[in-house]
Amino acid sequence: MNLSYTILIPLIPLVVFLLLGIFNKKIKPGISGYIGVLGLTASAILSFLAGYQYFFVNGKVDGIYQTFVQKTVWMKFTETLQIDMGVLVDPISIMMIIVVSIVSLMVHIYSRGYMKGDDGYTKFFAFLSLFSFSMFGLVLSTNLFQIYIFWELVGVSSYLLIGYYYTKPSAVAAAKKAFIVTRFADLGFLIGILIIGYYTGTYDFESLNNPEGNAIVNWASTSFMGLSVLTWALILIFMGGAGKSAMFPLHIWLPDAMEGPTPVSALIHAATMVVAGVYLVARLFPMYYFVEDGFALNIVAFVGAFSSLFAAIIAITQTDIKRVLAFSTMSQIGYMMLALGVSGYDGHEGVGYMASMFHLFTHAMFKALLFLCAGSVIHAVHSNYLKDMGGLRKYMPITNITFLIAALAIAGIPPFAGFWSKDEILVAAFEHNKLIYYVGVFVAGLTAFYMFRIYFGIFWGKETKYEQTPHESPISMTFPLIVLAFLSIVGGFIPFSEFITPDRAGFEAHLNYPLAAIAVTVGLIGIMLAWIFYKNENDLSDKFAKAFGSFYKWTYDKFYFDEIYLFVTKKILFKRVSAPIAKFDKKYVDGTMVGIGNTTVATSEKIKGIQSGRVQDYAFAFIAGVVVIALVFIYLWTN
Amino acid sequence: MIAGISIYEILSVTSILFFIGVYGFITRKNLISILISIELILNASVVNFVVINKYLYPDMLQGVLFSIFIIAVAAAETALAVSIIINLYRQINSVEVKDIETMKY
Amino acid sequence: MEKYIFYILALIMIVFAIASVTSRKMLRSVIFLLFVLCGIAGVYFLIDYNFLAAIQLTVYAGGIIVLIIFSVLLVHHIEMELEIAKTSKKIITVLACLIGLGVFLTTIYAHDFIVVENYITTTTADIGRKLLSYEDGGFILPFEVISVLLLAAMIGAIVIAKGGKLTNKNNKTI
Amino acid sequence: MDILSLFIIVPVITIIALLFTKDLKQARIVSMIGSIIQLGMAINLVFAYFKEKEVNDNIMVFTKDLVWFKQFNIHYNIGVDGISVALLLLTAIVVLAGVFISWKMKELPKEFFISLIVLSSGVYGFFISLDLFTMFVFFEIAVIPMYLLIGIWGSGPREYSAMKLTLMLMGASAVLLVGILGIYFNSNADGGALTFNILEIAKVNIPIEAQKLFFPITFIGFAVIGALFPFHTWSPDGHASAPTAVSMLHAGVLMKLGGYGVFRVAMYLLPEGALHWSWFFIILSAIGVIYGAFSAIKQTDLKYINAYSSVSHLGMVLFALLMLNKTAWNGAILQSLSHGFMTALFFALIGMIYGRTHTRDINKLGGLLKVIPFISAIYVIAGLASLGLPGFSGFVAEMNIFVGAFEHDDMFYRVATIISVSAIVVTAVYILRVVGIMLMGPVKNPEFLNLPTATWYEKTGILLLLIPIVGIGVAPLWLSNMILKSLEPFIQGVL
Repeated sequence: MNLSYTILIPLIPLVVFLLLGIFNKKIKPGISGYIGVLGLTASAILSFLAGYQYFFVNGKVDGIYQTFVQKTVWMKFTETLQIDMGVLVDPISIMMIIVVSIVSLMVHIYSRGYMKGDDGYTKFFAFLSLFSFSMFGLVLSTNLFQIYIFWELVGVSSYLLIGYYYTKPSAVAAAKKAFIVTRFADLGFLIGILIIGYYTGTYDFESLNNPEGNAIVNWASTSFMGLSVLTWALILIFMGGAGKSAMFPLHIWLPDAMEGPTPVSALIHAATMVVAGVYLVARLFPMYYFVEDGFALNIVAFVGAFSSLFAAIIAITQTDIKRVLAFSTMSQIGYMMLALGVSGYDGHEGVGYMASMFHLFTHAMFKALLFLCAGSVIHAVHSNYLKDMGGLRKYMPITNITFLIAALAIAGIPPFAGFWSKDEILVAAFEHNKLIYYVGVFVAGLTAFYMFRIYFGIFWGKETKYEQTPHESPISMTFPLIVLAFLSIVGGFIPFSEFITPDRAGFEAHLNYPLAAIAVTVGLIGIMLAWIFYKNENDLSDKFAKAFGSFYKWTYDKFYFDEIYLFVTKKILFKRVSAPIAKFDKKYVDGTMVGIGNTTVATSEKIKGIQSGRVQDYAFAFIAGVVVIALVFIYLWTN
Repeated sequence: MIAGISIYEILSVTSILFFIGVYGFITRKNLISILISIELILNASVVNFVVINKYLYPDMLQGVLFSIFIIAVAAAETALAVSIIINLYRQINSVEVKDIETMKY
Repeated sequence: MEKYIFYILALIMIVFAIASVTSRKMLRSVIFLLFVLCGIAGVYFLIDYNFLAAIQLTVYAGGIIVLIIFSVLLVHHIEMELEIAKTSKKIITVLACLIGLGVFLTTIYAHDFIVVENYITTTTADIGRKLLSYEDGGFILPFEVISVLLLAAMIGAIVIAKGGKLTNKNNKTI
Repeated sequence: MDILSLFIIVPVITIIALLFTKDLKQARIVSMIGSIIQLGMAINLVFAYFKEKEVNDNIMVFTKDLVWFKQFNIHYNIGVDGISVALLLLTAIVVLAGVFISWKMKELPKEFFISLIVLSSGVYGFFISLDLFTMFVFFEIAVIPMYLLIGIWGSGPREYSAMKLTLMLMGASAVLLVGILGIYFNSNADGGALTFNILEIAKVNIPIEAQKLFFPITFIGFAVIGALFPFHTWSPDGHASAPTAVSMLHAGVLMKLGGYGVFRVAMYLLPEGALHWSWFFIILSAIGVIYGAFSAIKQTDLKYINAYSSVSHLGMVLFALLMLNKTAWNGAILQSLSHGFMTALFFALIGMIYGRTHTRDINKLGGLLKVIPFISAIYVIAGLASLGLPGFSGFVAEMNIFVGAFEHDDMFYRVATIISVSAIVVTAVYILRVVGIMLMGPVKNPEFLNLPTATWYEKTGILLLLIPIVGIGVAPLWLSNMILKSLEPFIQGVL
């Protein structure tokens, strides 16, 4: 089986990026859009081809899907430790390249309409291509270091795209925040990589993930503070993943990242980059599962569950629709994490893993769709805030329908995609940890509620007076909506358990009717509540907000996490660490050096007085000297 | 030989004279005064030459001859010093040490 | 008798020496010096070096003192008082001198001089012979050298003292 | 004529030619031609080195040995290995870029270029010397023009900065000289004559007591110019006052002499001393790494920010050297190269921004991305390179250092390593802070709206520096192999 051509999937966007980046000013805006779309189309076609070939032409060998690796040495550290560059094709990477190429292609097409007339049109497409390159590279990575390299690159593309409107201070701040928070998380990731490299002697996923391999079998060889060093490494790596995937408490950058253009939010901060953390855990799943009997995996589960709940609660109170979607993203990623966390390894035990990937897939579709719809709405009314919207269903029928489909999908209403994947997650949680299951169900209800809250708020509700009558977006923008809506409907019927399981053997998945019924009921209750509160204009919601009082306030202010971080960085790091260091440097370190100089000068000022030029002084010194010497020789130096 | 006077007493006197000269040389602020102090020092040492010659090696004349040379050199030195002082006075109208400290630093 | 003369001379010398280096009147200071020099000449007489005493009186008391008096009169008003050094400096100097003196005296008294008892009178002829002798231990060469030195000093003194014209010239060029 | 001596002869010829130039135009053309020839030679040397290495398996190749002071056995002894070849290439590129950046030097252009070339000749000489004393002489040749360059062509409190820089470096030289003489007088420990020849001394077993005594002296002597904490304070003031090209050369090349000297002299000749003292200097350099980064956060002057970032980055070099293993050393050399290009690029850009806006205070700047997009975009790229983004040289270097440092299985080393690693976050903070305040945001000063864009010579200078950064970052293997191979004999000396 030869899948070497998959290397082209990341390289084509790279070429496009270099082309657009270097000849930035010389390419007409319209053309650059075409170049971008064309490049991505090529990548997408290759991705589908690779998927088809991998699953259907090559198929299973010995009952499992094989891993295809093609790599070359990029950097050698020692004789054994080295960074390779290459592609690794296995079920999850195939799934990811398909997700990335679909969403990225749709966003490219959408951006041609959305960004029309913007100054940095070419630049925007260049950055999008850079991001696509990095993301493809990330998912196809063969080893930890390669994934780290592309991890950083997606980080920087995200930085560049969030800061796209660079004249807006809030966008600049958001970009900076996103980069630094994820960078902080990456610090953990990097240390984790270093630990793994040192103790296992390899960065390669293949050897690391091999259940009979050295890394997994000998995990207990060295321990630190009661845990295996590998567990520490995995926890640190998860920290990297949590940073990128906006897990609690490293989530604070994601809502702010919505300052970027909406297509960017759809691509990077909803569908692809933010799920990199999930992908990373999935990538190392055998290690997480086997090392120290899944200690690190439990952490993943609880962090995921808590983030999911936390974000869902905050999402209810936000008024900026993109922020609602951002918290919803965080909540759904938490879902994926918790699914991974409760997963087993063999056969049907691996349902959590499968469900997580499944949810990743479906979520990418409907969340991208939600963002693109939101973009379409924002495009029409020039505002992000719910209060400036209302009754838009008359003006924007396509957006209305597609948004509704996406909302139903995320709320887990059959037969939309979200229902299937969410159901599997809840099954996995139910089988492993009841507490997490209850959290999951509760979050499902909340999700349905806040989603329909904004749905009704935007498309129904009060009739807002618009300065310009809103109108439906152009075809280049609605086309992606329709495609993604279609995928959100049918995506759930893909038999994921056939293709993606931890042991790669596949299993037969069945719908668990009682659990499904509970989930759907909870979802419907959420929608009902939203209907009551927000379908028509009324003051019920305000009353409830009042009833909850300070809790509402806390939620609205995102539990003051931003403020805590600001406090830590501004007040502690800047004021208490950095400023004193700078002062210390000026005053003491430099002061010592300058002091040495000044002392020399002062001493010489003093000493030069001795050399007065008066013979008498010299004579005095001479006489005194003679006397002293005489004394010494006569009385002291006697043998 | 002075009857009843040992060499120690004479040397003590010359030592005292010598240090009086030194004191003057260091503390006085006028060139001519310094010259005077130098004369004192010179004389003290000349007396030593002579006395030691007389007391210890009476059959030799080296000490005496040296004192003659010293007196001659002192005369030459004084002549030069005085001429320098006069010249200096013409130029800067002063013979105070503090006015001619150009050798400083 | 000689003993007492010596003590008187010693007293005169020390007192006038001190007066000479502390007096604030220039001319008096010179005159005090004259007394010291005369005292020294007296010491020479006492130890029977008459020629030396004569030289002392003519060259020092007669020549050098006159020279100094001339220069004093040329550059000073007689009434002008000299500046005196700071007290602290005086004290330090006195201390240093006293310590030095102590060192000298202790050294002198610690040394055992082999004194030859004698009352030989040295004649001028002896001195002249020795001075002009060119045999071993003769002083002819230093004698010639000192004469050249005196000549050089004389010319030098004249040139330097006559330097007025040179400075005028310099002033013009400046 | 042998290929290495040319590296000194060409600058000398250039200087002589410069003496006959009349104005800026001639001076810059002459210096440009001289520097281009140098660069050509440096590139040629890389190929020649690979070719020579196939047939010649000595530690040093292209060696040449001439006695120039017989009484003390001082030789003009030259030769290169992969490390010096790489650093020579760095020097040639930075010097050429520096000439381009000084294209419009108005005051005393002739003298300026002469000083610049003198400085560069000292650096070339330092990198090719194999004789301690000759090395020291070239070291001084490189340092002294600095005083003139800052004192005459500088800005701000230039006399103060020039004085401080020169005095501190001279003080370090004095210490260094003691170290060198210490090595010299112990070079006959195994019998034989006293010698300054590095390769000869390396074979001698210098007594351990002497090593323990002279290692810290030699180390500090070199490390001061490598901005070791707490001897780094000459660097911010010096950089801030220096004219652009001088800052570039200084930070880009001259500060590398420190790391190179530490490696080639202190570590190689006094390995026992290195083992004995490494803990102490590891503490200092790890402090330097994090301390420089934190100091940079609070600065508002662009040059100060960059100077402190240099303290941090070069602290990393020393830190890596002290790890005493091949991976870390490889990282140290790579970091030297990478930092050389990066910081030179930074200073070039700062010079351009300052030349246009007449301020280096980031709070007065804003929205430059809109008015001078090329320079600003390159600044962003340089910033990203500096914070260790993959695809740029800094990443490769840092990863080598971290992996190398992690090979010590010891709590002390672990803690020091993690402290150093955490500097990557702080670096990100100060870089992005500058980018955010200065380049992004609204245009603060309406006068900035019609700033001229980059000229051809500025672009050439920038590209000269940017290409190696990206080149090393994308394809590091050839360079790293070249360095690793040259490190082989050195690491054996230490083990």
